[in-house]
Amino acid sequence: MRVQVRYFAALREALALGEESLEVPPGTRAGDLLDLLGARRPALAAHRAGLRRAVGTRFAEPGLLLQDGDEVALIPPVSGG
Amino acid sequence: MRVQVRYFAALREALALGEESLEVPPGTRAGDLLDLLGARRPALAAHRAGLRRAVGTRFAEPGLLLQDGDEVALIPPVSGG
Amino acid sequence: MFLLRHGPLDAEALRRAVASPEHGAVLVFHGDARASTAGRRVTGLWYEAFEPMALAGLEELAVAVRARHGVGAIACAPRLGAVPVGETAMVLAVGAPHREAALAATADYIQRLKQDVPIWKREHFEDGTRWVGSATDPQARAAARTA
Amino acid sequence: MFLLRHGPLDAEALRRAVASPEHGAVLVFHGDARASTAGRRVTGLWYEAFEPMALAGLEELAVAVRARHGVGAIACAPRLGAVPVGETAMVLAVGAPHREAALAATADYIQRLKQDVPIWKREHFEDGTRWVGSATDPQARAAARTA
Repeated sequence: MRVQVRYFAALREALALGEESLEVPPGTRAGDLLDLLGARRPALAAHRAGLRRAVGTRFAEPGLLLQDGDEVALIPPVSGG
Repeated sequence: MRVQVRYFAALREALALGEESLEVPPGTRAGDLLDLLGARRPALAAHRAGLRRAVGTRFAEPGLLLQDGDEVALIPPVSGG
Repeated sequence: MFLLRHGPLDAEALRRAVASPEHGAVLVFHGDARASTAGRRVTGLWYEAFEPMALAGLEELAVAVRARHGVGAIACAPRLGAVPVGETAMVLAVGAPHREAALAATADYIQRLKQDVPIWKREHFEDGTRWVGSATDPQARAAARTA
Repeated sequence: MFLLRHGPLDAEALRRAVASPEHGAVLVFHGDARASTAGRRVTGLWYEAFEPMALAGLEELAVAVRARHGVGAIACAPRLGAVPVGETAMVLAVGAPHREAALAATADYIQRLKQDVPIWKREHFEDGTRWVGSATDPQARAAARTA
């Protein structure tokens, strides 16, 4: 199945990428994404501290099962307006 | 000596008077004024609770010695804007 | 900027008076005339001040509150005379480097203003009026007894 | 009223959105771009948001803060894109029957906003930029170590 991954702020700049489509195995959970991405996006490693995930427009626990077509945002520490 | 006494808000309405000139003996203190006024202004009695005095534009302790020409304001409880 | 004026207040002028490139937080408090108080319908408010003493008090209070909370600027404009329900009776603007100080200074300033600045409020009801806090006001006496 | 907009904010529109005859206290907080931070001269700010999530977050936060503090209305407009020094980066307006609730709700809303709403701030200096709070920002790492 495929999910769309979005990057913001410092992370977007580090990767020079706003979003990408990713093929993941069925049964993938939100918390597995970083490891799946790690190999092709080594710049992610420096941004893992404080990184949260959102599915759709809500923060997601690491255990949340992803579904085909989900939009997953990686949320670096926010500063909130 | 003479002092000018000013009344505000509920007290002004109770006395139907905004200010008056009062002859007081030398040595009169701010705290003596209500007693000196009491005989001619019986409506004052109901307003003594919480009443403060100002001389010029500052709150005055009861012990403050009045001087000829002082303007003394009787300040009912305020509600401050 | 400290003003005692009849008629509508200009909150934006007060905001500008306390804004600065060093102030990350500007808080503008509006005290508005409510349509009811203690379950009683209010038809309007009336404010009276001992004006020279009130103006001096607003400024002195600002000096004290700025020093205590480390805020940079305070401006305040209580409105005098009639204030219709829904309109603003008082604007207080506070500018500070950070929001915590601006919030604390705002709370402190308003509390002292209501204790120590000679401004009086008369509430108008459908069936009468009262001077808020007056020694002859039944609500104020009840509050004093239970305090 | 919850808005994410590029360009100057209309604080008066937010004030009107939360004012009502039942609200004796209307507090309008302006978060302004400061000329310095931690002793370093700032030349400007830049804000980025995950917009649909940020808008949903502003509204959810308002529901929670209104319930907790008993305030009647909250409106918030963070500004996106470039914010020059001295201009307003965020307006929050809170309307409540009394000032204590308005002040507490304002403090609470801003604190949660800075934790849980996906908006990011980049500070521009004469010699570089930083994303505030970023894992690769030296100041953020130092703060995390000493926290």
